[in-house]
Amino acid sequence: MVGTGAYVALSGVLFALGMIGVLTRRTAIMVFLSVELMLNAANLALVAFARAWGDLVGQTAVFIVMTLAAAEVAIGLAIIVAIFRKRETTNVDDLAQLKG
Amino acid sequence: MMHFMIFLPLLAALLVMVVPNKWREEVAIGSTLLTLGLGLAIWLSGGTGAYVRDWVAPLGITYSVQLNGVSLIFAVITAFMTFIAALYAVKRIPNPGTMLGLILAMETGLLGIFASRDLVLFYVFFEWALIPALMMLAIYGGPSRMKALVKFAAFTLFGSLLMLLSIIGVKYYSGADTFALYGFDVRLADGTLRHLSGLTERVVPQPVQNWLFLGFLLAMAVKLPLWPLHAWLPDFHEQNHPSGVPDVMGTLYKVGGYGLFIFAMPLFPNAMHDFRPVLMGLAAFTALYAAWIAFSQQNWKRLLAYAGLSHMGFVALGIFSLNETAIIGAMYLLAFQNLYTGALFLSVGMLQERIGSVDTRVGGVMTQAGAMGGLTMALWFASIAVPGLAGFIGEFSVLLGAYQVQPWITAVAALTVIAAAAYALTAFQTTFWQARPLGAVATRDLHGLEWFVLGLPLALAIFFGVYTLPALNLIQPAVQNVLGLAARALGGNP
Amino acid sequence: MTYTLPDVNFLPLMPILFVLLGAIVSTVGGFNTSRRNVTWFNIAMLVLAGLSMTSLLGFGLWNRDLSAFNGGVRADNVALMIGGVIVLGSIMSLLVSLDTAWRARVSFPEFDAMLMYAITGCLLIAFSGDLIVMLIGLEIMSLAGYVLATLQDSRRSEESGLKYFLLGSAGSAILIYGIAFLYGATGSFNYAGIAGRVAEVLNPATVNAAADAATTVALAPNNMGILVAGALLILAGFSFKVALAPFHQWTPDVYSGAPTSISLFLSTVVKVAAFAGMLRVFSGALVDAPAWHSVLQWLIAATLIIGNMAAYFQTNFKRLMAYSAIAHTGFLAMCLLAQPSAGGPALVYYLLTYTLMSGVAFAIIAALQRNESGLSIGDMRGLFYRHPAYAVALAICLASLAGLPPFAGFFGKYLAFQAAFQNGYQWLTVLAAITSVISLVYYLRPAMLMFMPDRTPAREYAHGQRPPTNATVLLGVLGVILLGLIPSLWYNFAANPGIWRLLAGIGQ
Amino acid sequence: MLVASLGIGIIAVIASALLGPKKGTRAKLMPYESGNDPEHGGVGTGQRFPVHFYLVAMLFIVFDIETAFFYPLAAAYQKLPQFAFFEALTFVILLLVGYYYILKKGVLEWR
Amino acid sequence: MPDWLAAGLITLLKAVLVILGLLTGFAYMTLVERKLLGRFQMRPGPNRVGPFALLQPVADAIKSIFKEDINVTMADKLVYTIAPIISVTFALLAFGGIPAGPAGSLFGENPWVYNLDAGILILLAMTSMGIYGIFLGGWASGSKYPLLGGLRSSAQMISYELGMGMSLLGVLMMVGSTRMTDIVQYQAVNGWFIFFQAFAFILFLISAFAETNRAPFDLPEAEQELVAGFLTEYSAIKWALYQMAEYISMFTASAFMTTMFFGGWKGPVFLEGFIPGISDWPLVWFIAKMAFFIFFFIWVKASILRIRYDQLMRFGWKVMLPFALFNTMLVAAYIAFVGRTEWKGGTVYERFGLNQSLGWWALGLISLGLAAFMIVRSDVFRPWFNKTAPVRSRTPQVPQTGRAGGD
Repeated sequence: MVGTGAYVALSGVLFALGMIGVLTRRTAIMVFLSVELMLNAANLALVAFARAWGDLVGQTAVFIVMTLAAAEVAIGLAIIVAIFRKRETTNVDDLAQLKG
Repeated sequence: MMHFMIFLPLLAALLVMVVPNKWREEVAIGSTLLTLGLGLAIWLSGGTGAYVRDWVAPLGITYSVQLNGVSLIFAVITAFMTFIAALYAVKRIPNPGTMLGLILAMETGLLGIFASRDLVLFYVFFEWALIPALMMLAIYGGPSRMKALVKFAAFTLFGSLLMLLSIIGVKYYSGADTFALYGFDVRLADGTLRHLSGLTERVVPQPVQNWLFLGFLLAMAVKLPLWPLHAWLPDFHEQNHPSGVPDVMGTLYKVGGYGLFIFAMPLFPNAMHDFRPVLMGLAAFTALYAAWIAFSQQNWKRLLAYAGLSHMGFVALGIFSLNETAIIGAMYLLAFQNLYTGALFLSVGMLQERIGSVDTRVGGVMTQAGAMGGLTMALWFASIAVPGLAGFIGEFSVLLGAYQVQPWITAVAALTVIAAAAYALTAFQTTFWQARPLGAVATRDLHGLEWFVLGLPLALAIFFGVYTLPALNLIQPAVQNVLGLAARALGGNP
Repeated sequence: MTYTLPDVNFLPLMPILFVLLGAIVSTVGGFNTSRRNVTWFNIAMLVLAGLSMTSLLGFGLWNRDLSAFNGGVRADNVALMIGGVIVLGSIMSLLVSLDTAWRARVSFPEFDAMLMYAITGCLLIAFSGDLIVMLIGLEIMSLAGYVLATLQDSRRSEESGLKYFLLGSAGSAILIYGIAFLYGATGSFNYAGIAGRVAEVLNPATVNAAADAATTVALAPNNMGILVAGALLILAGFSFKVALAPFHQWTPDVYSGAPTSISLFLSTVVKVAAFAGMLRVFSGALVDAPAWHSVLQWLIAATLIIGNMAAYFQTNFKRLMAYSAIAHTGFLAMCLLAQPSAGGPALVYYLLTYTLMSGVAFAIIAALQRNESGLSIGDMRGLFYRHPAYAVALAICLASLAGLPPFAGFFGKYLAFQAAFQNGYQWLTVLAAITSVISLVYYLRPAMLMFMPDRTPAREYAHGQRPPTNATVLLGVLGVILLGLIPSLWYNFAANPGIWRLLAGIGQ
Repeated sequence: MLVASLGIGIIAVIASALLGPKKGTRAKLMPYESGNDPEHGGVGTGQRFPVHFYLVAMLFIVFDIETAFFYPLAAAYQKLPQFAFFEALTFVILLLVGYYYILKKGVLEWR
Repeated sequence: MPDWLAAGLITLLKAVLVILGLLTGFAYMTLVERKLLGRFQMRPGPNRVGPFALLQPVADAIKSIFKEDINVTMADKLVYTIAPIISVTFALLAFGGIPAGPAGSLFGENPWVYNLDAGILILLAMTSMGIYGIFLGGWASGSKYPLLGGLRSSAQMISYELGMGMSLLGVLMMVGSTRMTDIVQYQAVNGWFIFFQAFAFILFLISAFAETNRAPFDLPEAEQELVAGFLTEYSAIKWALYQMAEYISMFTASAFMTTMFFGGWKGPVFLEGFIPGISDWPLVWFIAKMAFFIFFFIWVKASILRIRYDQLMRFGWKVMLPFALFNTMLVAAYIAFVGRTEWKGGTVYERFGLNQSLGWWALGLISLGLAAFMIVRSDVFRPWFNKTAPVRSRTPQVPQTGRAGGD
């Protein structure tokens, strides 16, 4: 049986990858996918910890997180599509209407 | 009666905003007069006792006010000068509704500053008075007022926010129950009396006390003002409305000396004692430096600003010397310089009304407006401490007291008296005497109200220059009391 | 295994249910009636929710400290007070939207629906007794917020929506990961449970062997590390939500890009709710967890400097308000550094005043702007002579934002400073004081410009003054003045230390 | 299973790739557009299609998650007390609110 | 040889067996279909290659392998190649989870490749993975018709997946497990679900047709509108793979329906009277039932016309989904109230003293009635999906200049 540490480490790697993706990728879709990756890393960690503590609460939490992810997908795609149909790009750098 | 005196002007201000235009003047003048009357009544009754109420109980913030001693004098003189200023504003400014309202609103702030015996309350009034001053500048100011305005506000807030921190610190480190200066008893629900200790009953330990004092000092030094925090002053006065009305209020707003006296001295005695030489040096330098700068000014308002700054140097010198005589003198000076400095600002206003500029080099006004020249001259004499006028008493006793503490610094400061004579007389001479430039418009002399506006302060200046007793009766015990508190604190923390 | 029902009790949820009802009605009924009716109905629902949180009505929740669903939902006084602030801000934004939404081309029932859903989420955060509930509330709020920011069919708002969405979702991802770690470290999602376990983790001597000793031991070596990591991750996630530097980049773009009545909502209600979450988690669950204080103080310092500096250079008033929102985040977060009994009341008080102040400011922008890009500061010159009432109101609110007494903003700042000062963060308070001098300057510039007479023709929308907006402004200004003169009105409710002890989970 | 079934597909493809003839002409390799030359070039370049498909996708995501919530409930349903039914009912009612909305919005209309 | 390796090898062996079986099945099913269609349409059908055209499939296979495999220039080569593989892979994978007989009935081994306690979920997941194959294929062809075809079919499949998933919920509630063997056992004890869940079965049947892109829902290959849908650019073996996937998923669907509603591998128990143990013969019953359903598929293809796409979608969203949901809640309510109502001292079950199944008959009747209603009075809800309802315009009315705030 693999130890909790291994799972957590794996989830950490996934999370780091997602973070890097968010920071470096320039396409809205890719950033968004990275976010999803982070969410799933969180799910993995939750399940691992739930097993370590031997209770089910963590797994129900995973369910909820999955739902949240789905909702985010729905809304995020809507926004991205809306923008894409206005201007043929989803590149974050091209969104320069609002100057910081 | 006291609360009425404090808040009457604010009510009047709100009233002025609502009543129809033609009554505004009457309302304003009446209320200022009433305030002054109240002040005098309190003076005759020898001051009021302390009045304490909870304001924000959980935080130990109280509404505790008292008008006696020094505070009373300041309050009365503030009321008086506000009255004068309002008079002149009514005469000079077309449709003065807003200006009057602001003056009144500011008067409340000032009276509150002098009356409050609670640090947070003091802070509140202190900031409250700032807002009308800013508004006056914004609405009636000159072309480059925004710069002056931002400068003024930034300096003030910079000081006062640090003061806020040290206020928080004083209560926190001294462990007092309230922010009130003097403790008081509250009747609990079960009827028993419980004593809530005030700040003066605790002592802030060193070295924290030094830091807190510095925070407090910053705010006060801005408001004194003390070099190098005086930069806002000349611009403020220069950009204000040419009729010196807002300047009068600004002069009254220079409460730094008072704040140091009433709060810093009892709360931070060790710190003040430690910093005494530095501060005295700074004060003396301020006085001399201001006088020197004033010498080279060609704008009456800047000139007066620097003159006032130089006076403040004296005041600071007196306070920092921690010597009874000097402090009494400082308070005396601080109180009465309002009279003649304010009056001088007003006279500048009249001058500007007549010749359309505040330049110090229009010659020969004297030839056509003799009375105005004379009164201005007299006021100048008061300002440069000619014996027999109020200014002399203050400056002399400051020097006298300070000399016993720091002879050399005092000697340097003493030079200011000469410098003052120099700048004052030069400016006066180039304006009023000398040859009248050809083709200049004829200048009317004083008439009616203006006599009153310049004459009354002068009269008072002369009166208190000759017969100081009534003022001293109020000042001396207060000073002794404060010094006593300071001494106890010193004793409590050797 | 046996299935035991949680203690089901919908009474503590009553305010939330009111709001939810409004949301559903505006979702479904939007097809049958006009948007105006829907909005009025929602306002009524919000008022009901607000009343139900007081003790005025018979069924009021005040002082009853109810909890339900195994402590998942807790209607203690803290929740009620913050909920009151949320409801107030929401009412303000709805009123303003009545006037300005049709100009912003967002005047359809979905607007109300989304707003109400967002409010539901906000309240859920405030009422949460449990990380999961908090998370759900947060997500409902954020998702609805993304939609709101994108609702207007314009490039500006879509862009702001996308930025908000990308950064916001990244923030929630981090937050969720942090929650996972917290669960891993403490084995509980409940605030009280976490607080208790944190104590055990800190001094393992008190670990009772009976309670799943095996797992505790299994996790013991990295327990502390996981705990700290979780706390910091959650901190980062929340920093996204409340816009603490360096996670604040989305804020100015979103607030200035979204329609103004929505910026009002986002910058007040949403921020309040996020702070409620922070209060619950950091002052409640993690109150004696290590390491996050020291990180938070640096975040605050950065926020204060960046927010105020950036605001100083703005030329558009709406954008200035956005940056000032960041700056105020810094001041607000100072309260979290203190002990709950000191910081909590300060935070609650400051949140209320902040909502009122910036609510009024945004309301006036919304009323007077020509288009959704807001007012440029130059255009405000001489406003006093065109819209005197608005000018005075705005001046009062700006003075209050700058922290000038006798307005409420001063006491808010004072309390925040005191809270941080008394917990040994003097340097931070000094920094805050200096930065708030800067803030004074940039608040002062528009405030004073309004009173300077000028001859140029008006550049703002002429017909801005409408009854609902006036009501909002009046409400805000009265609140600011009253709370400034008599802080006890609101502060005394919060000052009772008992409720904060409960917050810290000790009362459980 | 996975191995085997993957194997089949791959083997088949490779086999035909090896064995099948390779005689490509331009016309033959051109995408079929009823004989016309294609207007736009290849994958991902400006292939626009009705937004309606996005809507269906989103609806599917949401509703499918709802279904996913139903499965554990269903599996455990008989062991649960009667209260579970009301829980499910609340859930379904909320679901129907959304359903009603999209229905009235005409998302389900195809033209 | 360590037994984990043995187990692994055996599993692999079984997998290969199943796959080979499926492939042959697919090959000969094409033949059967063509012959049947021929019969349906009164023509001989294939009869050239070998006796009864038995070698026809072989010929087809060889042809499709040796045929030129065209890679369209504008296609995304990798995805274009992978898509059919994905499609066929998951089609095959899905089948492996279905139990073809009681444990250990296959020469001492279990007649299934894997048997998870989330079996149904896995199976649904696998079948929906097929969508990827189709959509990617359509997208990667870099051409209009395939793209639209792919979109259409994926939209269709996901739409009907909801109905499919929800129609099963009733069964799950009654069984209380998602493991297929459990379900079969339960039916063995309590009777087939077709009796209790006729309504659900009909819903599921329709969804299954849509899922497998069979007539009347074979929109993806609607020649009239879309050439050949996502298959337009495909040829040779890749095309064959897609066909394979389609037919195999048809097998799967049949097997699934068998398992869920028709008692799986168990034969009807009353036959025990004639031949003892007949109802436990492994595979036989299973294959028989499957064969029936496959015939049903072909039958429908031969007899029912293809429906319009908008009708299809509307039907899926406006009829299937609500009905499935309704059915679910019906079962839930039944269990919650009837099952637990006190009646003459004790719940209904206890009152009848027998196993729960007797509690189901009432539900079965209701469900049957619903099914009958759905078929007979179909005109009641035909308008829901057969004509377009007026759509409310989305954008709000922006008032002209200056007017006070309207909506």
